[in-house]
Amino acid sequence: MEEKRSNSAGGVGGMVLFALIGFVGALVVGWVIFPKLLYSEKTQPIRFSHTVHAQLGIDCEQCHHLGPDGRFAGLPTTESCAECHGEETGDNSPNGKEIDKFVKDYVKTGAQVPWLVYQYQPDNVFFSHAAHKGFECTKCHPDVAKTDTPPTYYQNRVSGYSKDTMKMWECERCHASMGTSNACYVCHK
Amino acid sequence: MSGHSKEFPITWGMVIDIDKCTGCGACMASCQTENNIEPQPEASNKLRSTSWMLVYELTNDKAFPDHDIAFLPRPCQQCGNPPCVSVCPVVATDKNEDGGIVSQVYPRCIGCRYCVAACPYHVRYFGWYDPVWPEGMEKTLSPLTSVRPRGVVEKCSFCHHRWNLAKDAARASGKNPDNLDDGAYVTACVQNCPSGALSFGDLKNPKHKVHELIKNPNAFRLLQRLGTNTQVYYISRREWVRKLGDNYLKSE
Amino acid sequence: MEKTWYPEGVERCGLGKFMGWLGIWAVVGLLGVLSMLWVFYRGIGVTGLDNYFGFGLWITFDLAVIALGAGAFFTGLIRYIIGLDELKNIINLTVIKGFLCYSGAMLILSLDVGQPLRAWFGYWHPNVHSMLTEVIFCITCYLLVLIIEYVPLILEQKQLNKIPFLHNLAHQMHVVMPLFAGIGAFLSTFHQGSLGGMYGVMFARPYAFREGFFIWPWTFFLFVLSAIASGPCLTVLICGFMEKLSGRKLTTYRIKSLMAKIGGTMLLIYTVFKYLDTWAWINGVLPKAGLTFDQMFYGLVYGKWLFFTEIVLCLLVPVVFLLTPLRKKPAFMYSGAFLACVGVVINRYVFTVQALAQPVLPFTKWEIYTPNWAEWLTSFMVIAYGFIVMSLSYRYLPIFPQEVGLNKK
Amino acid sequence: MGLDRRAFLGLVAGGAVGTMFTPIPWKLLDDVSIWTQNWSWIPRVPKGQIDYVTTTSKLCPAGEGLKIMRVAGNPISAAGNPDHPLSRGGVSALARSEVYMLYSPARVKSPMKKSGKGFEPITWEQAMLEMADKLGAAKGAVACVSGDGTGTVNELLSAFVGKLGAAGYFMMPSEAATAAKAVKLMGGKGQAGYDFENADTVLVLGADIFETWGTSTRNRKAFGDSRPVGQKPKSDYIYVGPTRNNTAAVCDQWIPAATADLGVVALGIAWHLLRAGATSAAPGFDTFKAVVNGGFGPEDVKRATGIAPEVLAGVAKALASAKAPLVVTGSPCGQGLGAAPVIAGMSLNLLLGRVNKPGGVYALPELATVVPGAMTREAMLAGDLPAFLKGVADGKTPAPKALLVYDANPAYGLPETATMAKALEKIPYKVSFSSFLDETAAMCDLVLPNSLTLERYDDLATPYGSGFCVYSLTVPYQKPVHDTRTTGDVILTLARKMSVDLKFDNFLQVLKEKVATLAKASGGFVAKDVMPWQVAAGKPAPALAGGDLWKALTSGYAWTMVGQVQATLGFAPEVLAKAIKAGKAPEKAVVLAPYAQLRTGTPTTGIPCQDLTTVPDTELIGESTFVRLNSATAKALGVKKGATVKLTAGGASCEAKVHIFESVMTGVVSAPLGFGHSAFDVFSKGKGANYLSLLSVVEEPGTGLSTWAAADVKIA
Repeated sequence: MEEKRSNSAGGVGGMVLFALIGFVGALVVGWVIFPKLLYSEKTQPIRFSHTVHAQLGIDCEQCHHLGPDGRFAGLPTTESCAECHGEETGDNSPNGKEIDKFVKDYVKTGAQVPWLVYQYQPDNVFFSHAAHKGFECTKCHPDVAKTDTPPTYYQNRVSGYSKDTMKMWECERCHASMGTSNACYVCHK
Repeated sequence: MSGHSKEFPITWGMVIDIDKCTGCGACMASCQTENNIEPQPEASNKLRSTSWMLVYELTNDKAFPDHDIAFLPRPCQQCGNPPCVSVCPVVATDKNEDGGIVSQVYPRCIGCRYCVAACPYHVRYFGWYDPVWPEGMEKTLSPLTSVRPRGVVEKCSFCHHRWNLAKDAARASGKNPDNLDDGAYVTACVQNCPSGALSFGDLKNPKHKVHELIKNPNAFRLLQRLGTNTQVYYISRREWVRKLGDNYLKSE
Repeated sequence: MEKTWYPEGVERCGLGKFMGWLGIWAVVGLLGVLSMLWVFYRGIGVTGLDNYFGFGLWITFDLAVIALGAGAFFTGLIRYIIGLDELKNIINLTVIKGFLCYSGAMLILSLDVGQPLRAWFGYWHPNVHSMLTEVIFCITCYLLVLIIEYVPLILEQKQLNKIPFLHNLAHQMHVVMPLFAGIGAFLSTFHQGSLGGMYGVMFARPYAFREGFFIWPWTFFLFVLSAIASGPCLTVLICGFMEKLSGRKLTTYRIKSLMAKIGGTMLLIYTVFKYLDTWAWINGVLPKAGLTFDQMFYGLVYGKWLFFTEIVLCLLVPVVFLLTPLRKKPAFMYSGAFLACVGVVINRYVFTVQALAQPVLPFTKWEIYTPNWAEWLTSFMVIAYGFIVMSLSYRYLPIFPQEVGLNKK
Repeated sequence: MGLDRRAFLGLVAGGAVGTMFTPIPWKLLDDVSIWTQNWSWIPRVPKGQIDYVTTTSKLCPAGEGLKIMRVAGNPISAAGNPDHPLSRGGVSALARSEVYMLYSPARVKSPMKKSGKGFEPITWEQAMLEMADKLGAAKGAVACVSGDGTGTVNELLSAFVGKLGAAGYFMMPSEAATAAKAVKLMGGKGQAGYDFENADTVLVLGADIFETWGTSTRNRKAFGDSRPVGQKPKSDYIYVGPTRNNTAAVCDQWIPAATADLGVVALGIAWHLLRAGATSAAPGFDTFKAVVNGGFGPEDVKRATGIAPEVLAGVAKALASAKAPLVVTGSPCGQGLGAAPVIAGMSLNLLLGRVNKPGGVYALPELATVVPGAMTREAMLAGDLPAFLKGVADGKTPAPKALLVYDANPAYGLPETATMAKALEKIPYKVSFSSFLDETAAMCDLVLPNSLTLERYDDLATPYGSGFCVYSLTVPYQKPVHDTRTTGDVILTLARKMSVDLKFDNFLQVLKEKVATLAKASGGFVAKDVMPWQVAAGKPAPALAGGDLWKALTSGYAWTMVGQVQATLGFAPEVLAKAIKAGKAPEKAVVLAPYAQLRTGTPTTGIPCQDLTTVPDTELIGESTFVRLNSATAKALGVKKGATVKLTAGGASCEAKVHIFESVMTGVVSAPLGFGHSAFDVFSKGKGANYLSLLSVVEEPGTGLSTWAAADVKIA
């Protein structure tokens, strides 16, 4: 034992040094590597360009609107997209190809596009868009209107949620500041 | 300790006319699908099956031909002073909302079942297993109630998601979501009861008919002497039925 | 080789025999582990619990084990705080017993909770009004205290103690032990009480409900008293059992007798309050709820015999056995201690199960609860775990300071 | 610089401490708990816009209009349609099942052909070819059993079978058939309709009007309306029957009487009414009076039924003094009652002058048929299936060469189940159109699954019990979940293949023609703001708006008509004299009095999985069903609560557990129907016993009708 000690980097001092290395190493792993490992990256099934549509003068509400019962219709259905994109264009530009992909894979098959929604709340949350009508959409949603390529979707490998899913404390903070009730059943179902 | 009742400006309540209940089970069947409770092959075993709404058969305990029966549908009584809320270690159940509905938040619940033990009405159910639907039937799940994993406690919520819907509808049509018309928000059991035995509304709103009904001399509540101060009222013209709503000493 | 690990100057049975003994318990433990894994995999549905009996054998087991494990904090309190130095000869045993009881209880609790991965919500989202929150706080903290108390014992193992660092650590830990004994006593008193409080606050369950003092129902105090009465009794029983098993004297009869006397004294105090409480329950709580004493009992499993066994056979009788000269006779001392322990188990059982079985709604009926294999096997697993750890501790750790002296040939 | 133990310890300790200052433990702790609310094996709920569409229940015999909630176009749940006169927002547990039953594990997922003991899936084309071949060979001896009492598909089936050469067209036994027979024997015409909405005193003889009898949901709505919550009831309901069943539980009075004595009780009441001066111009009154006075005096009735004279006098008084009394007769178990008790009950309506009056009984006209060669409902109801099958089993009647089974499960849902199964075995070629793999389908050579309510066009015309003519449509809102087809279409395709002319190309055309015929009928209107009972009570009927009746009907509204066929109803005293005798109550063993409830489904649906929850533990536990008897009966039999007993009758036996229930007459054992399936799925199969099998078919004297509503049983 005595011999070993003399071989080492100098007793307690070495221990402290290594402790420091361990400490810093852990910080690096925890703050830099871990977050990268925690999320998987996903891209949208169709590279939908909001800018193109916005430039055509299409209002957000034309596709994302409240239903008559005050419930949010969410994303447009394949059928409503097909009102404009019913047929393949044969256009060889990147946008044209993407449209043709959409027509071929979804319009022709009648399937709905499995869009990845950055903000979806879990099933146990009841979110009313009607109750939040007064706010700008971008208060909570990423401002996709200015994106040509939809942002990457980060999925938490453990919880399965989108990285952008609003956490409860964020909802609560705003409710508190607005004087709105934070009772459980205001949001949970 | 027994604590005290909070007051809420809106107090949703149910009035159940026992004399009109035929015990058919439409309320229970309505509840099961409204609230995404899985079909249970051993559902008649009441000790293990989940039924937020449960119809009890009451008898006057006399022999034929003096025997009489009545059916008592039992949703969560939404106590004003809930025995279950104060015991929850993690605030998974609470009574803190306008409307006075005792909430149960599944993602918070740790499944200790202390609330199950505390509730004398047996309205609280535990998820003994993960819920399973026959293949494809999950397509008929209601979007308005979340599916619970195993290991958490669940109970009748007065279909509070329907309240949220009604508030949304009121907002969409420019009405006041905090002053709903009578009938704008009713639970699934109330809606579907063919006999009209169940009424629902804001007990404090004079425009709602339950406001008057609870003042009926034949109205009573379950286990009132325990101080639970429930928001579910029962009505029966039969004295023996009313007497079964609580425990009484021989001298009383 | 293995012998060099024994504490200084003691004899132990052969290794083969010891391994055989451990093997038996390992089999029991293994069965328990398998059923535990099954419970984690499938859910609590595999038990005999149901919507009427959300609490059953597991909770009864936890409460009983925690009450009986109370010997640790109470003995520690008397030894370190009050300063009854004699108890140093048995304190180690009580610490290990306490550790086993609490860690075992935690194990069972993690099974009993429907969503064990969320158990930490008790800290992060606590409901300060819930007695259970207090229990969660205190039990986990107290388990830490017990670990801190147990660690120096391990470090005192002959071979480990040769390492200067560990030797010093053990020494330092011993120095601060009174502090931990104090913290332990505080925590333990509180959660013993809160466990009782858990039942006492159920105001819609007349079987369990009790009026009380400030925020604490009477059951709070009764549970504390019954725990500190039965805890020392179990220590005595364990010590006696170990002596019987090993054929060696581990402490003097005087120490055991002292422990039994402490237990008996507490039992007497408990008895007085329990009788007062029962009287108040029969004449206060029950009539207020519109119920009678007779309505609290049903059939054989929920019969009055349980009630009388608990409050006569397991209170009055052991008080006499433990506090009169009868205690001098081992038969009386041990049977007194045993009855006291049985009494506390019955008490925890009826508060857990009978309180739930008793139909409060007039149109419901008594339901019977039968624990099934999943609950039994996991409970036995904890017992097996206790036997194994206790056996190892006895074999390799210097638990009993008097052992060497008492067994000189 | 080597990594010795100390350094290693330092590294680990530093790392551990450092980790505590990173998100790793805390984020993972949080994410793991979030994971527990997001387990991949727990189904997600659907997302999308919610909307509501309307249709009509075909699974539930009460015929409720339904309001279907959909999410993103997919049906989610069924509720009552407030605009439909047979629902008014109410729904039975069975009708509530319409959506999830789409995914019932018991569904037949494609056409199937018998292969050995099991089935093998085949294509529709193969199935059609085979069937055309087999039916072609069976020409002249093709029989059909239908369980759909209200659908126009019966017209297609009967015309098809008729043109192939019918060996018989039979409806599954129902209250409707019994009532039709009674009306016929009384010289009347049309379907008896009961105007509960306008009645103020209702005497119910046996009929479980709030469960299985007729338009039970509508009946309950009417009952509920006459009893505003918290107020004095505006109606008086009296129930006569062997048990205080769900109907009797809410009635103001229950008069215990054995099922076999219902006719005696009716005539006993008639005696009191006659004494009080009741009279009638209806044919046969004098003879009727003589029959009643001759054998149904208070003492006779008391001797036969045990009912005290003052009880019946009280009932007679209540009826006579009421503004709008109504007498309803039916079987406590929804089937098997003779026509004579119905005639006896109807004669009370005659005595009280309640025929074709608001709040009374209407003789409702049948809606015109549209398929050439189709049978009328009256003609279909005349068939006596149990008698026919019994004849086949005994070899007295030649077995048909082929049998088509539509919406029916005769292998389970008939009395003397063993005999009926034997008869079915004798039929060489059987085809079932069942949506579910029921007991009968399991015996068939070919199963051609019908699409379910939400997957098909269909219709509902005046279910028995309705107080008015009513017609509503079933509209598909879901692509067939499995490879199923609407049977109406299948029959039309088959007919074309076999060169049988049925005029139509597809079933939708048939329905459109039916609706077009209705649009032409006078007096009909779409029930929206004005309901038919209001019209009966005097409110003017609105005109049939616009003429686009199809559109109104596909929007969930019902076409209704208040009217009656002109035919004089007589007392049929000679039938009563033969069939009803107030003898001395024989010293019987014990009488089995079954009861049925919608929550256990119908023989064709099995127990809907979610409705199993509504079954109490005093009816079913594990694999045992309970029979109910009162403590006096139990004592006499020496059986105890919870004991397992064997019920034996007519050569068959069933097991049961004993439930002591004091609201059963002494000497009666009450048993639930709807259990004891040997087919369907885990929610039905093997649950309890089918007590129908204990009931023997007996021919009713004077009417010749098969009856089986009660049977003597041995219990041990």
